[in-house]
Amino acid sequence: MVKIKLYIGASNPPLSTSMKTGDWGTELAIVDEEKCIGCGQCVTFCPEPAVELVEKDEKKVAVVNHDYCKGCWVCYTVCPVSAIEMETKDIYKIEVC
Amino acid sequence: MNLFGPGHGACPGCGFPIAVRGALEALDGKAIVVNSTGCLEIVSSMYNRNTWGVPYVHSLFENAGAVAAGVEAALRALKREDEAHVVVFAGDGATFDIGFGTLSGMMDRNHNVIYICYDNEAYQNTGNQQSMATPTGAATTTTPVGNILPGKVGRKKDMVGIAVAHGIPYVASASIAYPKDFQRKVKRAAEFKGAKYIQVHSPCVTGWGIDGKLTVEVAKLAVETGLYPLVEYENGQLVRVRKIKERKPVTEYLKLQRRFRHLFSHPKGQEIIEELQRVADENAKKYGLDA
Amino acid sequence: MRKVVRGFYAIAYAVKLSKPNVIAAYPITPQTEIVENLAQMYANGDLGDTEYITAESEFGAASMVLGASAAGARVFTATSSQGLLLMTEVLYNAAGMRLPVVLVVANRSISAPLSIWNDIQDSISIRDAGIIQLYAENNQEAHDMVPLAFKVAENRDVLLPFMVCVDGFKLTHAYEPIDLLDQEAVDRFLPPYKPPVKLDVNNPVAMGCYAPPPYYMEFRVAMEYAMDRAKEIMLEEFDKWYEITGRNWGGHVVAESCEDAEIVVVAMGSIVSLVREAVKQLRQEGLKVGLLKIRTYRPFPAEDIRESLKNAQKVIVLDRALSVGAEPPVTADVKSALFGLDLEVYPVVVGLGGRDIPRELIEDIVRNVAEGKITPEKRYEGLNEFEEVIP
Amino acid sequence: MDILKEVRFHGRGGQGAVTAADILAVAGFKDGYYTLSFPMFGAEKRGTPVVSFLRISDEPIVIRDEVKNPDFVVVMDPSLVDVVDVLAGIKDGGIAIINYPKGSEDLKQKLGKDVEVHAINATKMAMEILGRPITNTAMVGAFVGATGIVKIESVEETIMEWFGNKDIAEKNVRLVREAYDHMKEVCGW
Repeated sequence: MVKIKLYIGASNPPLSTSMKTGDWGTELAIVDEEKCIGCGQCVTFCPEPAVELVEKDEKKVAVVNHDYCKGCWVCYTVCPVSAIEMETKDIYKIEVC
Repeated sequence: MNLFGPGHGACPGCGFPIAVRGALEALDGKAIVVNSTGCLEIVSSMYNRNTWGVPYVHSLFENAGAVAAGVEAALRALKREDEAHVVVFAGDGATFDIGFGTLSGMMDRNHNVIYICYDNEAYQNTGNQQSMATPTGAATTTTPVGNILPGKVGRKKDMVGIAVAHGIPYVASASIAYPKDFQRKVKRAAEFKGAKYIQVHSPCVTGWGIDGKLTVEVAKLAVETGLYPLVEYENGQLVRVRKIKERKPVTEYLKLQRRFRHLFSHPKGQEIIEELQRVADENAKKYGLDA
Repeated sequence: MRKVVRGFYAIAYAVKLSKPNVIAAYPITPQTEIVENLAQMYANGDLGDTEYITAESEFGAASMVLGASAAGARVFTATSSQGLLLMTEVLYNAAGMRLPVVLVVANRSISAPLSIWNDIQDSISIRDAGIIQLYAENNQEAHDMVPLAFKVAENRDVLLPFMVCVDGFKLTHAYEPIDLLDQEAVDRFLPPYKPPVKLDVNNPVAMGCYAPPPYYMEFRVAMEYAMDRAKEIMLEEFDKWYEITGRNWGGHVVAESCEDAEIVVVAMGSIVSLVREAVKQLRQEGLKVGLLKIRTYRPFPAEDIRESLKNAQKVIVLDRALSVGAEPPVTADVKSALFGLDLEVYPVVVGLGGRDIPRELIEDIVRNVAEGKITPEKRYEGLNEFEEVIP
Repeated sequence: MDILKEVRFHGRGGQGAVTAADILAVAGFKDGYYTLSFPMFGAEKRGTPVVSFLRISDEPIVIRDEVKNPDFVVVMDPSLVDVVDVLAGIKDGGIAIINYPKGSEDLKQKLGKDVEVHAINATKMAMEILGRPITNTAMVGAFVGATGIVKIESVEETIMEWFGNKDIAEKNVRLVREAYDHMKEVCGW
């Protein structure tokens, strides 16, 4: 038996990120930082949110947090410069003998 | 701290998280959220796994309008009204159907609340049962396709019109395909004192039978066909409409979704498609959608 | 200040003195005049900073006070009968969310057939919700119970809704002298509400979360523990109330003439006074009769009842509600409290839907029990003979 | 008064039968009695026959049911004697005070019951003093004149407090006093 901490009023402390959803899908969004123009469309549309703009080499690029990326393809579809590729996770790359 | 997520359990490609996050960002996180029972609640508010970065309360399926009214009244009574906007997130089932009474009461009393209905056009939380927001011809588990019936019979309820009829200061429709437009509308709503109603079209990948990668495209097509006009009312006057350059035939929207697939083979399918096209045409005429 | 007022005014006035932040209500006979009086006080500017909201339904009213309570406000609503049933889902929810909502129920029967008259079927029907229930014997007690309700409900060790049950019409519409509380006394007893948790942007929490199987049961059992704690806390508050007002309403039960009583009549609400008169009369006739008033119905004071009745031989329970298909509700509770004791319990249903309960009727019941003329089985008194026919 | 006295008032919805009972409850309280007044428990509309009740006693009042066996009956509207059994359940030795223009003898014959019945033309008095046919305060005065169970001074004081408008209050006090004097003389005490 475990001892549970019960917040009265079924109240909950804020913003748990304990549920890592990065293992949900079969694919992951990968950003081609060369092509990325840092427009932020993917950030706006990502439902998780698992994408943010990060300053790299004096330009802003999208960075995907693979702990939470569910591989939904939404960023892929909204990227105006096709800088995002959807890559099959290694575990699903089955080699056929 | 993020305002919403990550770590929630919505399906990959789900539409409403885009709206929820967009709205909270538009308000700079100055929000107390009231949420009706539904998909959003289930994916975000499990005990010990709350993914909200703003104060949040969920009570029942059908009372978000009244709970929000109560929160707002309390803030007024306690002289805390400048602390935050009271924002409701409710699905179409909670808004168009079971919670309609409390929403009407909230709008009638003109509480200072921003009510955002994320409209995925059926009870998606429980597996796609029809609501009054379900469009004509859509197959749901309670309006299934059979030898006789071609999915839902009857039209989608005009909640935007009903909200306008309540005489509240601000009413708008939006779509997750146009997040900047939606965010602007939320900001605009926040400028009015009184009840605000925003209805945001938000695809459900499982219920509609689409792939996550089609979420944005399908939502965009709903707007581009005229089936989901993006309109804005201020103090009862239609003030802004998203114009459509070349309105697309509704079939382009319908053919991408499993819930409408039968329309292309069912004996009554053609009739339904024509009916939906008529709805789109009427919308175009009523709101002057065609650019 | 002693003044002749109507019951509903005495209740509304006590609500005003308790300084709720938000009142939301929907009218229903016979509760209507309570909220009309509050609305008038609001219109006159007599309610201070209180927000008074007219709801679109009882369901909306309950939901609004729930929301306001979650936001940290002291809240009040009132209802009757169908209105209470319409609120029921929200009230269960408020209890589970541990929100100290206070409501007055002007007790009225449940439709069908439609009846606006008094019995206690409405509040009895939601006895399992996790709401504290007190039954007022008279309007003075109803008046006094309101600040008490806030004090107990808002206690950090309780945090449960509190329902003050007042017989519709019989009490609510009676015009009689009442010692109205003054603000100073109420302020001394009831400090402003400091919510232990609330909706607050500076300290965001989520309320009303859903709990999967590893947590749900603990939340429900925690309510049960809170009810248990409320039992003790209420007694302390009853004492403080006595110190401040000089009025002692007793504890969860009040046993009168029970020490040597062979027969004890158990009653709740306004008929208690009537039973007291009957007991006086029967004592004069030489019958060893006592009265047990149940004041607190939830949490159910089983130990107190057992202690009060342990010397009795026969216990008559006057039930003013049915649990159709089972024993009448108060009887069932009393019986479970007395389990194992060597005595007989007589369930007697009286006064449904405003049916008269003459004092003589109560006296006759006791005499018949004393003389062994009736058996300890469910019976209905004051009932006409009838035959069911289908038109 | 050492025992409970019970009074039933008959009027039509809107005529102030409830107010009449209430005024006497307050006046009785001023005299040091326990009092309890309440309307018929129901949903009567304007014009329908209604009743209200008053109990007055030295002891706290515990009976809250409608009065079935009144000591006194007060009837505000002459038309009621034809449509309602106004004397229903009245105790032996009970007194009925009825607004009735044709006099006590005519009334006694019509009611055909062996109880003390007093007619008073309250409508005429009200028309003369108030200019309106509102008879409830007149009947309060008549009741006190016939029974003497509360002090007329207490009633007058209550009426002055009851009405927000001083002019209306004073007119009603005059009306009460006139009905009281009249009835006192009729009853000969």
